[in-house]
Amino acid sequence: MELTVKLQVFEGPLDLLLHLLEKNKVNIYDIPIVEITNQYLEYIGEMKRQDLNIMSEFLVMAATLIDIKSKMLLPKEETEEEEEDPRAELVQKLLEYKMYKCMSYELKDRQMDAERVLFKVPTIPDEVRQYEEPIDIEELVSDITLTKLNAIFKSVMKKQVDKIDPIRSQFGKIEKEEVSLEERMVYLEEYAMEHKNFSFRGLLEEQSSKMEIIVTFLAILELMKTGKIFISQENIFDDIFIESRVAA
Amino acid sequence: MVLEQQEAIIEAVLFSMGESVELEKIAEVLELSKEETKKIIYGMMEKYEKENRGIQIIEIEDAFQMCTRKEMYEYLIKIAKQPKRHVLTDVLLETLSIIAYKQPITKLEIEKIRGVSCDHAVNKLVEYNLVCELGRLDAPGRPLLFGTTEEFLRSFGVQSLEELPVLNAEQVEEFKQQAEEEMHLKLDV
Amino acid sequence: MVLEQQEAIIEAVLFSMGESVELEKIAEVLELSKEETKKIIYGMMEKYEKENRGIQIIEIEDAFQMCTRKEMYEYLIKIAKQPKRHVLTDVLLETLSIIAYKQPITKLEIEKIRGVSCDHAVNKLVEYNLVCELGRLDAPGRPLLFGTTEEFLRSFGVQSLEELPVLNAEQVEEFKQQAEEEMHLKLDV
Repeated sequence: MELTVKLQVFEGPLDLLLHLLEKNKVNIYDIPIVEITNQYLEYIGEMKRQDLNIMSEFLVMAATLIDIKSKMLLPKEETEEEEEDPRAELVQKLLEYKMYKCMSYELKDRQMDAERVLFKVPTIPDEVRQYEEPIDIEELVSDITLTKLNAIFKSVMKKQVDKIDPIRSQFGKIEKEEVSLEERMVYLEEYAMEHKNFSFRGLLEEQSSKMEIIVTFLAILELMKTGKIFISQENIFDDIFIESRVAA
Repeated sequence: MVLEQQEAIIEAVLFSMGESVELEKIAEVLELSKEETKKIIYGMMEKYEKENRGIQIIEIEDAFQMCTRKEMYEYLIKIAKQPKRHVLTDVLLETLSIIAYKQPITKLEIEKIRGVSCDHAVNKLVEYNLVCELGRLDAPGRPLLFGTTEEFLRSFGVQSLEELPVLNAEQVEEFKQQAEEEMHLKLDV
Repeated sequence: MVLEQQEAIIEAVLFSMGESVELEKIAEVLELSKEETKKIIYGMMEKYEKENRGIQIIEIEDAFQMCTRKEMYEYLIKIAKQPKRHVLTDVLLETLSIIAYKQPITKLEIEKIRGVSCDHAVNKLVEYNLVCELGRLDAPGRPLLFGTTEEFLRSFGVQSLEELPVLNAEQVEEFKQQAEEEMHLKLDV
């Protein structure tokens, strides 16, 4: 029994919640919130390996459930007004979702039935086809001007800008590492032989991408380990001086 | 023009077009009013039915289309290629039923009901031509509005949106009763 | 199986196939001999003829096909001649504007901008000859590139694409600012 629950895939937090209510045979209007919340959390605990995007949706519901749970545990304030059940909103959501879920089964049945009907591709006789009138572009375009088209384009582009996630859009792209450590080490060794003494910052001025800087730094550490270069720094955050230990 | 000839014309038109033909167009060909034309077509539908013919005429919104009868399926499948139909997952069906009942609707509203993002589902439904854009909502961000297509009606065997099973307060009541019964069962045990 | 049902099956088969179907295949579906099947079809041909139906069955070598009667052509032409109400819907206009300003562009890129599948819209625009294929992008999957046609330039009264009003970096910046302001507004509430 437990195994099937584990393997079952739920379409979303509401789907999972409905499943738990059914499994526990409880009334949607009187959710035993403590019990259901525990079961819900237990389930999503087992979902760890799921996609984070999907997971976050389940976590929102978990937070809602815990919020309701804590509200219900708090002693009720002695007020004249009748307090609303903290579960009311969730109940409404569940009911609505359940209705559409129910309708989707109905649709599925109808589709299976309708599938048994076959249609026919148009077979318009050649004599008739010749009379098919071409599309009149002038009429089609009629009152649409270039200015209007431009306005439409602007509004579409604006919509796209609206949609950009302010946080994720800052992430930038992950690009394939273009410089390998080996290449850098060879380059650096030659550079060191040529320059003898040089500063780390000076070296970095030539590097363009962050990746290149990182790989160069790694190459320096590597060469230092093998004793090919010696580095010194007076104070933290100061420039690093590199000295070649390889005889020219 | 006698009825027999009018019926022959309608039959020929629906046969050769294959697709759904608007009532208005058929009426124009017959040089009759839409009401008169509709009456003739309804008469034909009845006749086809009574004669147990292999083909039938179906009504989709304000259009008519000719297709085979369901009962013929098992024979047809021996010879005809089954048209490629898209398999609708539960997610797609749920999303589709929300759109069908609440159209025109935005993605955001669908997400509110399902509690999960619906981007992928809506895009797939648009791709399958079961759902289409109906324009934009006059609200901040001007979000797209979605609704069902004629193809939706056809592939679910629904004549018009009004024909969809009703979803109302009574049904919610029914769910409630079911839930209560379930509870009583539990108490009885 | 009674004759009525056999006839219905043949009707459904010929209808749904559209093209000519070999006698042998029809016989197989009915589980009858070729001779018996032929006899039934001949009977149907006679009946269609006698009833002055809009469709008929014709024999082509050892195959049969359903088609409209010649007398019906003038009415079919009437249907074909009826002006189709082609309209540029909001969806089509938005897609067209994106293609006009961002060409050459792939369907995927259009979808990224609009957030929904654009297959249908692009196909319609191609059908209307406002948009055409420009070749393929040298990228995985070698997707098709789309751009506007000469017909597009002509009907919008543009000499060349350079004449299209440009959307520049400044404007994009402006949109960004507007979007940010809207966001702040929301946060303030």
